[in-house]
Amino acid sequence: MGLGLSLLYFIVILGLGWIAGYLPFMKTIFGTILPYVALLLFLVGIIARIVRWGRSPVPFRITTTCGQEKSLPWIRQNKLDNPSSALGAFGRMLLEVLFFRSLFRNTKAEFKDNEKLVYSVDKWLWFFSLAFHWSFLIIFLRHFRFFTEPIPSFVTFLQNIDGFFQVGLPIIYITDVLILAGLTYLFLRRIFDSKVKIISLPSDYFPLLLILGIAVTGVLMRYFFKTDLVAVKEFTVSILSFQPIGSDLLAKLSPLFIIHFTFVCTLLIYFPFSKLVHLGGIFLSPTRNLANNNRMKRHVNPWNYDVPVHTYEEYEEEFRDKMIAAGIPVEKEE
Amino acid sequence: MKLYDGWKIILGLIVFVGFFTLPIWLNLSSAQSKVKPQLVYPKDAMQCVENKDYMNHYHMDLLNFWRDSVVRMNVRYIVRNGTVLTHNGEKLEMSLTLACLKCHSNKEQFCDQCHNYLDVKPYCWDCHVQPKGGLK
Amino acid sequence: MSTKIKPEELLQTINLKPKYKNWMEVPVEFRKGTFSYAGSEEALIYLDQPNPRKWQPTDPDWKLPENWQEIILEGFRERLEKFRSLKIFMDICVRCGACADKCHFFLGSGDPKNMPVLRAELLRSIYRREFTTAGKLMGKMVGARDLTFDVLREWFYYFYQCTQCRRCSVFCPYGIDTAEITFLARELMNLIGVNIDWIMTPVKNCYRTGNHLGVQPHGMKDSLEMAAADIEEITGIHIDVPINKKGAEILFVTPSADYFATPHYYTLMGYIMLFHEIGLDYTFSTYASEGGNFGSFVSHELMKRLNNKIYAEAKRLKVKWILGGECGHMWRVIHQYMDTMNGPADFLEVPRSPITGTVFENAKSTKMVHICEFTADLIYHNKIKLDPRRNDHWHATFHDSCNPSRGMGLLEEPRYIIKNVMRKFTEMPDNTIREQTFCCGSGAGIGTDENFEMRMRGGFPRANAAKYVRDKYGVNICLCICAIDKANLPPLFEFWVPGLEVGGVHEMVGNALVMTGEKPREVDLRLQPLNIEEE
Amino acid sequence: MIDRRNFLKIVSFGGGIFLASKFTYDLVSQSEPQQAPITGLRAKRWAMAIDVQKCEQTPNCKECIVACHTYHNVPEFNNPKDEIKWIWKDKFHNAFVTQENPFLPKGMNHQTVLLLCNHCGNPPCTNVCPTKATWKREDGIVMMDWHRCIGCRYCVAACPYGSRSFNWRDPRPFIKKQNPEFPTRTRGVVEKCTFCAERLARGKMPACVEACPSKALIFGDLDDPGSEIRQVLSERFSIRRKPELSTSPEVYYLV
Repeated sequence: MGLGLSLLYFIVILGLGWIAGYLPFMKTIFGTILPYVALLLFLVGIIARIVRWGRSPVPFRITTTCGQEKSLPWIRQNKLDNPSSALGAFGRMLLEVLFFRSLFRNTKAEFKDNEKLVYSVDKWLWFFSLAFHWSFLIIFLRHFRFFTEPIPSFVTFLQNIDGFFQVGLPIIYITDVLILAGLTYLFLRRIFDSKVKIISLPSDYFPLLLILGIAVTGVLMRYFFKTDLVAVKEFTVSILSFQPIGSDLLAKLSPLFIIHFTFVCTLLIYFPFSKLVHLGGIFLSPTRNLANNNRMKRHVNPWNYDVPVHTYEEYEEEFRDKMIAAGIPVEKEE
Repeated sequence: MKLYDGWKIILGLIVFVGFFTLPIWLNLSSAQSKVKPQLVYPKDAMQCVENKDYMNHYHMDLLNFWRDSVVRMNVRYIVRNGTVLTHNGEKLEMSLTLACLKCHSNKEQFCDQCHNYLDVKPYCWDCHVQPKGGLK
Repeated sequence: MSTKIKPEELLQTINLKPKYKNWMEVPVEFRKGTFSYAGSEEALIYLDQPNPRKWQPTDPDWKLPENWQEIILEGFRERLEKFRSLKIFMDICVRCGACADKCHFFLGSGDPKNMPVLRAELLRSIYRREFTTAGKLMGKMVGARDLTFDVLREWFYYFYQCTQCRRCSVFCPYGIDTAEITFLARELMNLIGVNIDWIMTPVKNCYRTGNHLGVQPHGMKDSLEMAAADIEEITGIHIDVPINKKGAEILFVTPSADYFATPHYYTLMGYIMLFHEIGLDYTFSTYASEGGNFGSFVSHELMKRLNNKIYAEAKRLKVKWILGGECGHMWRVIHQYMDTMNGPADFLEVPRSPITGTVFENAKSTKMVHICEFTADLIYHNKIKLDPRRNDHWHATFHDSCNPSRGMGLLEEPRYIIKNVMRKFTEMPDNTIREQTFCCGSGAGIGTDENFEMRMRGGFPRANAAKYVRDKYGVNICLCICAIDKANLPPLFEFWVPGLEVGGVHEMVGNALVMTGEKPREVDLRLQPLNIEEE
Repeated sequence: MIDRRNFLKIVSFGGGIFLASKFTYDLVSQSEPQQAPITGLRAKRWAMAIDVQKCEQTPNCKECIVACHTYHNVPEFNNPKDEIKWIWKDKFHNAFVTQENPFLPKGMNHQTVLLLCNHCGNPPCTNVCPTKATWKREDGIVMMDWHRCIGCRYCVAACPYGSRSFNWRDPRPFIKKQNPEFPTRTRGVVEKCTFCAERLARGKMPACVEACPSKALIFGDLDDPGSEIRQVLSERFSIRRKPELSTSPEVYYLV
């Protein structure tokens, strides 16, 4: 059910952007009001979501341990997968956020001869999702060349790295290739891997389509149907420095750019209300971001409350005779 | 309203918001954000080989095509309607330095205007010699 | 056994590439052999739990309270405010599917709803409907649905088909812990009296008599004395086992199955022999006679109520610190919950081995040490004499129990002991041990006879790995440090890997331990003749 | 004649990119560049003959080298390790290693000969190039496209004549007098003599040929029976460098 519905949503947004590219009235709205609405909803939405998480405590320290604990001094602790210090937990998080360490462990289970289960290394999901996420980040940072004047020096640096192979003119960015490959892989496995197909919801296909839409329109503009980049930059800088945007400037923006822009705004709006909040959630995951020092350091549950217990006195009361008969010491000999 | 692990979460949020609004702060803190490219077009020059709109969007494709045409196909001269274009009596080659720069002789006021504005650093000049500045 | 299904037939039914069906429209079917009976009225009344009544999951009417949906949703809301983990796990799953083929129940059943992601979606779909704007507005389009009786039936079936082993959590890029989700889902169901008897009756027993089996103090004493008598028969050494001894240095707490069940019982003998040999000043307790905690399979509250007695007894007996026996979920509770729930244990001292002088820094707050940490330390300091040849009739492999491996990280200590007390030891394949270990298939309170088929399915990946080392290396015993494993691996292996025995690590210690003044050993703790292989 | 199909053969690597840009070019541009003629001097098999005897008469003459290196912006590092050379001189016994014998006329072994790329009929360097940055043109010239060179130096290893030089350093500071009509190279690129392909296209003879005061260099089309080079080769004995390697060098030495 998921794919058709998300395709429909995607096409509606594509259509809106397309029409806006040709209708001056809509173009004005999409070019002047939409970005502010999107930016505001994005920031406020994410903050609200994270604050909502933050308002719930972490009552117990429930780290998932993936290696040897700290115990006797002569047993080697796995300090990253089973950290006992805040520093170790920080290292674990860093590897998790930057390199998707847990996903790197991924295996594939299959039946052999219809009777044996065998496990094989399966790093494709890790590779393509890492490629996708890193590319997305680098592409976002590269776009600072359209966002600010003067351009920060890291942008030039990133562009040089990204265009390292100097193939083509304009130089083909490695991240452009990787993000398309990554998204395609992530999308296709949702359709062809029966397990993943079953669990996929419209809200799984939609963001993939949306980001694919952004990437494809971007690639089209860079390599094929070129747009007036000076006008684009004047436009974005005007938005980001709260300067009015003239209709003559809007007129210079190509429909393809308006589609690209509409997709981006949609993504910003959609972000805080979807699974995409895993961006922030990963940092708060209590099985990963805590040290496994439970027996060393007391963890306090802020809502700890008293529960009815069966006290020793009540216990002895019930079994005293039998205990005395069996010669087990008791508190009250009667 | 109690926020558990408050300072860590707030710090994280500040970093996040700061990061995403960085362009805004950079633009607001710089007067240069209003500066736009000012191109100086050559006077008394011949008409360009393609129209202005095309050159604005696709000059890199044209140059790329020229490059492959000259180096790989050994086809050198710019032909329009079956005849080789000339400039001051000389046949015009498909060449950045021998054609484009004949008219657009001031790179700083022409090429660099947009290229710097958009952080485009073509590596043409690593080998091809600038008309005025000479070798870097 | 309630069902007579054969291993080959069972294998035929597993398809790891399930056909696509909209899972929300596939109703749950309570098939004999795949679910557990409902919690007894009596147990619920004794424990003062909600909605005690006679009912079974197969009944068309579960006799739920009128406003059961309200109760669950209110409970849900409350838990969202109490547990950040729940909020995060509900919000951030991207359904990447990395967890799908990591679950032993999925691998043994091919049922898509046994993929951890979909198990969590059972709860998540309700969460979206009730607690998110998108779910309220868009319903099914964003994977939201109403809490209906069918959904509840699904919850019951599948959340009692999760052993909280956390294997999926190891592979999840966000560390989403299905055990935590199952914890809270079971807690929600418990609010309206939906639970299973194999959990609720042991909880009742434990609350009343101090242990799950309902062993009363004199019965426990009989059992310990019987163990001592067996030891005397084998070694010629007479041992008086201390019980409820005030002022002892150490309180020893072990799962109650050790007192009676086999092969647990041999492990108990091992403990008693070891403690006697090193002259440990310790005591058993009849009140805190249970290390395990079936309360942790239903709710945080029951967990806390059962766990309370360990510290209370330690305080009453004025011991210095606590030593814990071989058990799985017991250690999850002790390691991750006890100090927070019932601490601080400031009346105890930081554990220090009276034999070696080692201070157990890693237990300096909770003050409870794992027997494997304790014994490994003894061996490392050469404080006990061992003759590993006495275990030559065994070729062992080691099964990491879920909780000590993924909820604690106790991996090397038992291996160190095993390698010192026996000569033949072979690991199972890498993807099935340590933090990637497979559950026995019956943890978290679902090891019931009526659930036999599902247990065999869930235990299949473990048995599959054990079969590999049995066939390839001639392994004939699988050692473990968990009472539930010791109870469930024997029928599992009988089903999948006939001939493979199950034992505890300290049973092997007992065999190898050279005791002062002992007579020459002719049999092991199982009274089987020794078969020492000369070099 | 290079038609579109042959052209596609040449650009196997990176062809897609080229086509993409060409696609946009065609899309918007009105011009028809692929129909433009190949201009200038044309041949089917360019070759050069070097009159060693004439050369020998002025042993210190370097006109050809200076002309070539100045025209092509070849840097001068004054350091044999980094040296870039398109055309250079070396001793006979170095140039014609296998044609040495103990009974050669006196002084022959110490005589210097002019060396350059042989533009082999069967060039080993072009086969090894992974990007087709160097290839053999239909007119016999072993051509280089520096835009595409990735500096792997396979060609340097493949050439048995040492005709290819690699830019270990940025050449620009070491160019004495720049010729703005010809590009320089950058660090990481291989270069060599191209028989002045760019001059031929403009109807001019190679720079070295033009600069030689004693007309010792004869350049022409071997496929043209009436050409000067054919004539001189039919009249005088000539040798080639390492012919036993079956590379068929197209530079002939008149001895």
